[in-house]
Amino acid sequence: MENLFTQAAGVPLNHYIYLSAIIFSIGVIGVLTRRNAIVIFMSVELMLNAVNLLLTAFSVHNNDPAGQVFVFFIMALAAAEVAVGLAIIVMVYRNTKSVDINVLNRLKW
Amino acid sequence: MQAQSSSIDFLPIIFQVIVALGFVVTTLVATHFLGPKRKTSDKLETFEAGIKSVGNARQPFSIKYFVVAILFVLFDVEVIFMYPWAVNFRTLRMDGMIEMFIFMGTLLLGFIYVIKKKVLDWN
Amino acid sequence: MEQLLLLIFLPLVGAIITAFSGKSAKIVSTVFSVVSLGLALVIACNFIPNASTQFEVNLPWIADLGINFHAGIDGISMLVVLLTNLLVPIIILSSYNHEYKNPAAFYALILFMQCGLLLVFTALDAFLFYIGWEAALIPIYFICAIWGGKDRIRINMKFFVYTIAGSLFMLMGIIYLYLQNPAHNFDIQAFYALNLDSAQQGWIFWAFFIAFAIKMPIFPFHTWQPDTYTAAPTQGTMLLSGIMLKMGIYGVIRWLLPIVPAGVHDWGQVAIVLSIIGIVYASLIAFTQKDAKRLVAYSSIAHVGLISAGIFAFNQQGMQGAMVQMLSHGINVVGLFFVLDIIFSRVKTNKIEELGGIAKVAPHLALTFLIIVLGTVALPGTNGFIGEFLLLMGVYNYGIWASAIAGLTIIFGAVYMLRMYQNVMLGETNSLTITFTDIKGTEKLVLYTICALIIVLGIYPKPVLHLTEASVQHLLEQVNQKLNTVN
Amino acid sequence: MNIIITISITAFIVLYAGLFKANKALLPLTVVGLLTALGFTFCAWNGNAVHFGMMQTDNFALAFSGICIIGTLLIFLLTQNYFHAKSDNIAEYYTLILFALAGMIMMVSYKNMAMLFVGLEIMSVSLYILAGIRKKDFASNEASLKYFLMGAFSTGFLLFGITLIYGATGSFDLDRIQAYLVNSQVISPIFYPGVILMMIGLSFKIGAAPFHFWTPDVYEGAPTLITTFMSTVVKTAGFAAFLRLFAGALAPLHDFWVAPLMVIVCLTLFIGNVTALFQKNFKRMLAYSSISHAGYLLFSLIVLTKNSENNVLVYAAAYTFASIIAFAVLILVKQKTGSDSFESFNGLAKRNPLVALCLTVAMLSLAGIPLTAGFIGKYLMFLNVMTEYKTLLVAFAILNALVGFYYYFRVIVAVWFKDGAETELSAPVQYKVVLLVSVAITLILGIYPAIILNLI
Amino acid sequence: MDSAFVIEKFILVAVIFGISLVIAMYSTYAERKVAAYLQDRLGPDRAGPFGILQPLADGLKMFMKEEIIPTSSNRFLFIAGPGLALLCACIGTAVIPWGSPVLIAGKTIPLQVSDINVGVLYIFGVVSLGVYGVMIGGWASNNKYSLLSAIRAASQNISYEIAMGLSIIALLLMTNTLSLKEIVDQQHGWRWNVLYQPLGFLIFMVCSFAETNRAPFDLPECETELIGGYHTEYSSMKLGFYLFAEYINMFVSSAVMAALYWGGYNYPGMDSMAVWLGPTWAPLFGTAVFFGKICAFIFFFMWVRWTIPRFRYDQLMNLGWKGLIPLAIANIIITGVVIAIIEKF
Repeated sequence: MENLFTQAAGVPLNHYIYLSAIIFSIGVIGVLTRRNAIVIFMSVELMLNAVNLLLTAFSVHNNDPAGQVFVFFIMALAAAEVAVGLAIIVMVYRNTKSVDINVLNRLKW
Repeated sequence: MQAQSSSIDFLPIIFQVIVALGFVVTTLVATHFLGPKRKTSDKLETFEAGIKSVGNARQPFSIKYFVVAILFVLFDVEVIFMYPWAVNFRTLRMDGMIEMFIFMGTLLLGFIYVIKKKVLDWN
Repeated sequence: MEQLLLLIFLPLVGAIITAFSGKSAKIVSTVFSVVSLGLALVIACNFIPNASTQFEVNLPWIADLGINFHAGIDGISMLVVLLTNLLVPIIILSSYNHEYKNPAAFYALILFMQCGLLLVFTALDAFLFYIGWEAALIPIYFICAIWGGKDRIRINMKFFVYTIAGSLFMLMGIIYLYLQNPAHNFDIQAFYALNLDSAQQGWIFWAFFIAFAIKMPIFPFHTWQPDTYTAAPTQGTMLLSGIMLKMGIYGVIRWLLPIVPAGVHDWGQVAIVLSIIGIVYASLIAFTQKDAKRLVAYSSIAHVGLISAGIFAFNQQGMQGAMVQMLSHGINVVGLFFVLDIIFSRVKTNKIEELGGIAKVAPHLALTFLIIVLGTVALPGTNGFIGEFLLLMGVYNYGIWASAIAGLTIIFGAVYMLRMYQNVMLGETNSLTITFTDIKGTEKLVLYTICALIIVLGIYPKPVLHLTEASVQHLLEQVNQKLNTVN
Repeated sequence: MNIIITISITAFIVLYAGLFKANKALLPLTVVGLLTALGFTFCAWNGNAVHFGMMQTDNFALAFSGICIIGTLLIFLLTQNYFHAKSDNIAEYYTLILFALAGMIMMVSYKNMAMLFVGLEIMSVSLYILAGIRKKDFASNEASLKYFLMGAFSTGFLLFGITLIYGATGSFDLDRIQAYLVNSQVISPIFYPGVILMMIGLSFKIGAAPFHFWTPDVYEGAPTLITTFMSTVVKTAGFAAFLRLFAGALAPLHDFWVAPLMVIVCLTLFIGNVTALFQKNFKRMLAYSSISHAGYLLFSLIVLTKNSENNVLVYAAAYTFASIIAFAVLILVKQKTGSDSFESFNGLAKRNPLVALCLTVAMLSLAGIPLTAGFIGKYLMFLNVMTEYKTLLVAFAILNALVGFYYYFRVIVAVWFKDGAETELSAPVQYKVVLLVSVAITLILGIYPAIILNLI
Repeated sequence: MDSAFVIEKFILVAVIFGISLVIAMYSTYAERKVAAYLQDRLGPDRAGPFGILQPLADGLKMFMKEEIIPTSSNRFLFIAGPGLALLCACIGTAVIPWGSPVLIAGKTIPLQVSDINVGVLYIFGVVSLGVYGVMIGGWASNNKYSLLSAIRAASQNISYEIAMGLSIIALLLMTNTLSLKEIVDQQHGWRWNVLYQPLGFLIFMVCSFAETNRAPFDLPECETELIGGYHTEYSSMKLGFYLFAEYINMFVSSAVMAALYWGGYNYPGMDSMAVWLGPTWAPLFGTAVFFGKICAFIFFFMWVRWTIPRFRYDQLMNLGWKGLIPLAIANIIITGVVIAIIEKF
């Protein structure tokens, strides 16, 4: 019990870094391996959230609010990206009836 | 100004989540075993006002809903900038207020644009 | 100094005016080129034939990068400047029997190129030299590619990439020198004063040498040349062979030798060997050519090979020979190409076998052509003789084997040139040449001018030798002195 | 600060003008706004003001802002009838371009990495939309989606990099990061991956190999005018951002990041040039050429001297204006012939000599022929790297430049030496203005570069 | 000490959880009774006296019903939907301060699961999550009506969430804290926020109605158009979960409204009461007052439901976007300016 308590009180910074790195990597792998535009997009969001988590951790660790403010910016701009991105995906879907990026080969890679 | 919350403060919330989750799962499992099981194919079809259902329900729906969703994402996220300002309103004083009013003005410009573009007209 | 600026930029002004003069471009450009020639002669008259640099201009241009508009004329420059300004009106006049489409652009490009060439020949700032070097290239590219013959695009691309490749490496060398120069400028005197070790000199030698060798061209960098000469319009070929080729030679004399004497010392032998291989090789190839234009092109490689061998032999005779030969070769080769052009314009072929007996129907042409051919094969009494004699002497001083090979080849050259003359001009007329009309008007003017120059220079070369002597001597001393301090 | 405010306000005014159907007033309003912004840029010269610790309008920022604004202005002049035929949301396009410009100004003048991120995103998000403004056109859709996915992906890298650097230094401020690098005895191990990640993220944005693969598709698929914008002004801003970070704050760590940068540069040069050689489509060729120019631009960072930044400025200016010419001609030709292959340029010299001449100057400048701005740019790059006598690298770049000649001259060949349709190709007045202004700038910078050499 | 803390918290959680379940259960009963009274009928009266055992009977029925999962649905999401809905509803109560700390067996126990400094945000977060349950359920059913209803629910919820978020900002300008506990404590005695923020409260309340899908904003469930709404396909306890979640949400909303605007456990004269009742019973009395307020709100919810007709969808969206959002922003500006004037910035 006490163990749990102390652990909850002070998770070392390294763990945050590892966790974020893992989440970030999952996002990267998702982007690289998935073929569905929406899933790719979600993977990107995962990457951003890994960043947010880490920034917050650093911010608390350094006792500097700038990091958390940065998180706000990331969230706001990620939202803008979401808005635009989803609109683009819908636009593509309406033309192709698919969100698989494999159909995006009219222009060769 | 106000007390910093540490991770300990969130521990009880986790307790509550555990309790709620336990309740939900237990109940779901329990009803699964308690109820009678007499399945017929008619029963397992989707019910659409007694008419035979046609095609998959997961079709594209009106873009209006979609636009609302996008607008929500934008506006809701912009609102989060106001929370820190509101909490620190008395510390930031006049400067903060003017800046936030400019921010809100910009937001309003976008809002008026959206309305003018008749995005939010439902017919 | 105003005179020099005027000299350099008059053709540019001419080019701009010509570009907008429409149908009368031919006349306008002739006027400008003749005025330029006059100006060059005035400057030559005011030139005091000693080792000093005269009419010097030194204006800041891009001060932050240590680049100045620094130009001046010494004996060597004077010679090539004269050559340029002499040949350009001749070349323009020689185009009178052609009706080029879009003449304004054509003549404007020629004048523009003249400006670039004059920059090259007068620049005393390495950067300016480089700019002129490239500025001369662009117009000739367009001249050849727009008004050229068949397959011109591919051939010109090859030519262009070849030359620009060379010049980019030269640029690298220039940058290197600039960085080595504590004053951080491109001034030629500062470059002369640099003390580089032999490894540095070695690679800078190659960076420069390849650029110059491509331009001249020296074996094995010559492969662009015959194709380009053939595919280019005659005026383009004349510009290339008559003037542009001298850029390479001039570059070697002005920039390569004094800056990296140790490099020349270490690698000059290679250059000579390459030159001599070039002479032999080009002569052999020329011998087998069926197309007169290609034959002349290869003979040009042979001649240039000799010039470069004379320069790298690095003695007074060789150098002076190179000077004279630059001038003579320019005149001769222009003459040769003009004659071939006249023939081509009449009978639409330059194939040696298909021609013959032209002398009977066109005696004036035959006579002038003979004089030019004799000049080319260096018959005593023609301008070619003086140059080749001095060059062979210079090479002889360097090594007897070299001069033996080179000399033999020159004789060999006489054989194929004369054989070509014989096949083209003499013998019986055939169905193609029977209707041949003799030269007239500007053709006559140009060819007689060339012949006159050939003979005058052959009999009385003194002014040319006198013009360059002091400068050449100064150069040799300078280099030898520097070489001694390095070793 | 004034500059950004002016541009943003202009954007809003234009947006609302469009809302109230004042389509005729859009272009004049935009031009006035941009000229005002340009005026502010000049006024702020040598001011070196720091705004709230977030942005610094030093001469570096102002010079790049100036280029971006002028470039955008020229591109706006090209919009004549470009959007009108296709859509009725013209004001939105104007606004988006202006917003993108505002983002770029932030990118070139940031002092705090938050502003880098915000600027980058404002720019990118606008561009995602602009790339896809042809809603029914599949290529445009695809370009938009690809650009978006890649852009968002790269933003992730950039952010993770920023985060790690923040974790190590405890600040987003460039000066403090630099101070950290200079002062601290031991640099935190998370700093290094941060630098690499940021480099990757920014390389994506500027289209440097091996993170370039989206570039050709996006450039080809997007409407040509937007491609013009993306490959010129946007790219310039991207480089300025790159430079501000690496040549500024991270300069003390140069030894560490120069190795990966060198790999990026070499790959970029090689891939960009060699692939450009095989293109049959002019637009796509320009896309690859823009990749190769990214390589040259990064070249300046391999050796950091006090002139590195200015060199990039010169190169970017040269590249921007030459590319604007190329794209403007492309738009004209495409409107006439409906194709953007090399063949459609055949015989352009006969159809419109003026346009052909401008295009030739642009190609010469892009190829780096003396007396054009492109040469000065390349020269400065080589000079810069030569200061540490990295001759092999310069030789490599020279070989690539030679490859470049081939494909740029293919255009010249098509324009001048090939016969094509004899139909007249008339250029509207605005196009003529843009072409002549750009040509003038290209030549002036080529002949007398002293005016721009000491700007920063 | 630590284990004591954990046990204490678990007990508190269990008690609050139990209370909220009971209140939710009896809300269903109350709903029918209220409806009956308003419509002048009796309502449930068979199970136990006054039908008081009716909720238990209902619950039992739900438990014993057959569980149907349509073949064309997505099985996992079909189950997860209602589970998520209920879960989100249940965890909302964690940050609500039920009363001031109470002295029990010589130990001061705060009547709040956790006083975190982002309490308001937590509530918003949890409430927003609720829409997932609806959306997932509607989508998983693979029924056009369900899906349409779920989409409607989602757009309605998100539309009103903006106005809700904005309305609370005006309150935060005054309180300068996000901790619910502190907000409640600031309303000591009579200084309830509703007196200073009537407009804000009105907006907040309207939004609460919309968030909980209660009439007149119950479009997702309007039977005449959409059969049963997003839970058309649901049966047995999973249907129960959805219904239950709605009542718990109502309870949480009422509690939040009472806490934010109506003083929570504060009441006039509480200081003298504290002296009179002592440290154990005074807080408990406050809690009772709080529950009284909550019940009043729940009643209000029901009252409205059975009095006001349902909106049309366009009316609903217009109200949310064009009515409440500008109003909320105006409220913020007014509040800000007034505070600035009063406190002489």
